[in-house]
Amino acid sequence: MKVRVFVSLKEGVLDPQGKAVGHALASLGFKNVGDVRINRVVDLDVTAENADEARKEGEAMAKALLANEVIEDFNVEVVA
Amino acid sequence: MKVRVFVSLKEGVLDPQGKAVGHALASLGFKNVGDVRINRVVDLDVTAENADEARKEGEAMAKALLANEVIEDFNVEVVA
Amino acid sequence: MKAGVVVFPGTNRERDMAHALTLASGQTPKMLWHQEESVDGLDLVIIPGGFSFGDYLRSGAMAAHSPIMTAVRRFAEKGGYILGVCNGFQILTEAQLLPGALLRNAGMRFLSQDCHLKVEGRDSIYTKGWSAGDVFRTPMAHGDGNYTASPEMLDRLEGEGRVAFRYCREDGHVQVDDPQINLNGSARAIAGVLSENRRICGMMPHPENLTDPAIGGTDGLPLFKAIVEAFGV
Amino acid sequence: MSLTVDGELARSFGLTAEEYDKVLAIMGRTPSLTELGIFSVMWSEHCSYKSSRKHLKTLPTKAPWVIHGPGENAGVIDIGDGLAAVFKMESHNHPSFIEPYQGAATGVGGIMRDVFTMGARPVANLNALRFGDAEHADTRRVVDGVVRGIGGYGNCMGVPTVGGETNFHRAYNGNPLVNAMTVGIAQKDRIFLSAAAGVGNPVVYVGSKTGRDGIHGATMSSAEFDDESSSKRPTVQVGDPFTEKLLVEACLELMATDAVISIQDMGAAGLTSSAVEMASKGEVGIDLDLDDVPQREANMLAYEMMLSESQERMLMVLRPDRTEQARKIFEKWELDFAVIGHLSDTGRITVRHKGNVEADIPLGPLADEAPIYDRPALNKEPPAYLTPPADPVGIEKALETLIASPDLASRSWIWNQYDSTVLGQTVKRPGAADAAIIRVEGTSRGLAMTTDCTPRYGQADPYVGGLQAVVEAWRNVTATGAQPLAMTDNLNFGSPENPYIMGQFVQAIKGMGEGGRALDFPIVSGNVSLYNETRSDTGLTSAILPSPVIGAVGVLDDIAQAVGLAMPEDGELLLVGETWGELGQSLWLREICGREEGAPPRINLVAERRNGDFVRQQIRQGAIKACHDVSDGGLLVAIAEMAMASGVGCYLQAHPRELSMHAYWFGEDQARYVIATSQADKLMAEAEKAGVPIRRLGDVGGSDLRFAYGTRLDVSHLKALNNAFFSRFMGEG
Ligand SMILES: Nc1ncnc2c1ncn2[C@@H]1O[C@H](COP(=O)(O)OP(=O)(O)O)[C@@H](O)[C@H]1O
Ligand SMILES: [Mg+2]
Repeated sequence: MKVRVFVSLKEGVLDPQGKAVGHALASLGFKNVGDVRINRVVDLDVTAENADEARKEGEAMAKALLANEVIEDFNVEVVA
Repeated sequence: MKVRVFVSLKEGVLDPQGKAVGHALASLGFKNVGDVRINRVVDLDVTAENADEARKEGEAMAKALLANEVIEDFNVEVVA
Repeated sequence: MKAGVVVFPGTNRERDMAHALTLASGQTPKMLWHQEESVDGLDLVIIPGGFSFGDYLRSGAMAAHSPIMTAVRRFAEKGGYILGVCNGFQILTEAQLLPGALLRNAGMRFLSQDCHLKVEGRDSIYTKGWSAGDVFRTPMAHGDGNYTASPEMLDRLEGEGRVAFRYCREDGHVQVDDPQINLNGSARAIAGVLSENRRICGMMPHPENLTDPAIGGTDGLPLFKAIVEAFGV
Repeated sequence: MSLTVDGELARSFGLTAEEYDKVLAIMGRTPSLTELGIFSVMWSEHCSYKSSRKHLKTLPTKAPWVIHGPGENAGVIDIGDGLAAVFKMESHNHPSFIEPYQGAATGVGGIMRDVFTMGARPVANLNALRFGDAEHADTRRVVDGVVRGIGGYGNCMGVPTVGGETNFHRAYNGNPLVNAMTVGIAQKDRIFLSAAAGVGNPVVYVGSKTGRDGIHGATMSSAEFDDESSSKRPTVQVGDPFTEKLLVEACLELMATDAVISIQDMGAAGLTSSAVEMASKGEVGIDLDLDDVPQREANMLAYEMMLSESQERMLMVLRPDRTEQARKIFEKWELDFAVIGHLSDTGRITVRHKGNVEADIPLGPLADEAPIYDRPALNKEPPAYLTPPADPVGIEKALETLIASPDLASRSWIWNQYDSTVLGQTVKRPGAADAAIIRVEGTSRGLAMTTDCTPRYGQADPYVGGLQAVVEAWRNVTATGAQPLAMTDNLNFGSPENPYIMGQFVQAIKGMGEGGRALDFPIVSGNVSLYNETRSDTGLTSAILPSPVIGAVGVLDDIAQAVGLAMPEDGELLLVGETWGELGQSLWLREICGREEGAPPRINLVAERRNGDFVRQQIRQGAIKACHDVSDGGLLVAIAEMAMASGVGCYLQAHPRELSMHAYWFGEDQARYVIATSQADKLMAEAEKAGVPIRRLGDVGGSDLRFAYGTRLDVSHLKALNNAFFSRFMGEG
């Protein structure tokens, strides 16, 4: 099964990459852009009996490694 | 409007990060994990008249900066 | 003093660290491979710089979950002394042995240059080679050194005297919003922090690379001298 | 793939009709697709040196301290204490234009593999970069990616990047140069070579898995850039420095045992060239079974596996009784390890895949009958000596303009992105001295290293271009107090099929050879990069400036003797060497007058050697506190650079009457050094004894440059001008 773990910086944590990209976009002439945030998506092939189990596995992996809960939130989706 | 640009490595392009994370997950005891790919999501606030325009802006930004089309594919979604 | 230097796949400043310790103590530290399951019997565990596991995903993340870190955590719980430099600092925060996290440098570029640090932390073996307020020069070399923590945590660190080092100008002036001084954009210009019991220290710059008179100077040596003094040779 | 192998396909693989006929004759039948692939990469310019070999043979490559000259993965020289320095330079020009980050990164990865393949631990990286016009729209993208890529790979590997050079010129628009050099240290009796031996011995593959990366990279790098290169884009390879770090540690651990008989990195043309080279050098046959090759992707064809340029891989021949021990080492480092074949006595390379023989080629003819060309070479008449124009701006303004210009601006923006201190042995970091210096760990010895080339001189006169690159590299090593020992090179030129470009190539090599012989300075390794041209929409091609880049290595017995640019607080400045005021092809002429004209400065090898030997000897005796060779921008720029490096100023006497003021201060006469000393009288006397021209420049001290003409320039003002270019150019700060 395909599991997608979506990791984003917690609200309130400054995103230096997003900020730099926002700057760069503005200087390229994209004037309609406000806030930019850069997040990470981890796509995993997981062998599991069913979607529920796959999600659980994804959550465990997110907690164990894929996200740093001090600064990041995550969200797990079973895609297929 | 919220525009989400999803950037992933082209098929066949080595993903060193995904490879290392796959290894690490296996050694943490996640035995059911196969291929791992790490992708990037850029979330943007875009001022636009309508969804179509926002998508176009997102596509232009992806081409200009957010994705490296030599090795990456991208996909733009208007989220809200 | 019995010191051990942890080596992960991708660690690359272990020799530099060993060299500095040897210069300060006359003894070579033990190298600890990341798969070892015990660090018992050591006075001090050092996690040196480098790119453990390529620093892929997040700097230090994968190393923080290596087998040896279970032992290091146990060591910490028993009151052990741990120093993490650069990648070592990142690993200690990822392992939550130190508060906060290290984000990408504000300028988005790798920074390799000399910087100046103001010594602030009180009562730690890592800072007592200097007097509070002293300034010393040290190289830095990192891409993710932008320290962040919640405002409450930052206040707490300040209040408890747990900010070990701050980026400053040569004359000691600290200016958080000046990218020429606070080079990587760290919150409150923090370059190093201490644990609650002051036995764990993490810092981004590399004092170990300025300990040899033949290699640019000995500005970083007091850190190592003080450590050695604390434990005896 | 249902491609029909015929002359047309061969042409699309880069083989000419005659070359394809030769293939048919060797095979006695139509080759298979895999066989055609093997011939095409082995006979590519990149692997066969078909246009350059004849001329490379004329280079001086021997000296008592040379252990291995050209022909191995890297050159090896004796540096004393039972140790050897192992070094080479290599280009990644084309990939760095297509994808600057990955192109530069994999270039650095590739050259490090060449060095640790020989059993050396890489201890320093350098690079030589040429970018397009700073005003050109695309240059910023290339600079940004290349610098990040070099840092990204080297920093992660933990190998300090300690030096290099960077120039901008419109001739590199669309065709930047990224030349990377690595220096390693090995025990001199533990050098590993690539010649295979021992029929029946296992052929072992280690490192990363094979994917469909960069197929036909070797032929592509020998093809002119054109609009079609965009369709070739997915062939860009992604570097994995973490895996390479594991690979270097695993290889060095293995090499400490006696398991390795021969070893070869998989660089350009991957498995094909490594297997063919190992077997042909050892005069044995080689049987490969591709089913056992670690693969990253499903359903790869034999053709694809043989031509893949996936990075971070090595091929080795091991002692059979040590194979399990070796496997354990690679397992410890979590790297793939697979026996993929064995050596045979057939003299052929045989490739099996899924039970079929996909290739079966006699190695002798594959190597011996490789095409070799004596391409027609024509020379342009070198330009006449310049009649110097009048000074339109005055020397103060000219100095300000020059040090702020792209080619002379401070490169700290670049080197601050490279870890230059890791390993803890860096004595002179980037910008501190004319050559970088690292300590040889565990000794008091130092290695001095530099890369040099002045392409604008070569454009005017390719012979002088080749010669001057050699003497400048020699001078830069000398200016630290080190003894220059040997060179590596990277010859970047346009298409050898253009007789004028072939002429540039031949002349440059002639100049390099001349310089190397006169200075006892052999060339022990190198790389050739041809077809550096861009074709515009209108079909016109334009070539880069001829760029024979030299990398040099020297030795210092005691690092405590090393000197750099920074002047002490007081003392005197002296100029060693003679000044005629040569403004032809000078930066002054280009930046102040907007002209690129005239003959480049003359080179007198006797003076070079005499002046250099004198300076080195005086440094070693402790008589010189700071030293800088005079090159781009001339005397006043050299002095300003010393002042900026130290924050200390000086008083400068007037120019000699027989020269015009600007010719004296900005002429680029060769064989000169500015030195700071507190023993001026003694030095003057000794120079006279040695027949070395020397003159007093002025007194060190203060915080500005004070001219005898009454004007002054503040050093901090100069520094600000010097530092402004890169951040402005990159739109930062
Ligand atoms: N310009 C040159 N000057 C001297 N030696 C050269 C030059 N070009 C190539 N060589 C030598 O030819 C050999 C093959 O080089 P190359 O094909 O670049 O090696 P690799 O297969 O490692 O890429 C090496 O020993 C190299 O040092
Ligand atoms: Mg090689």
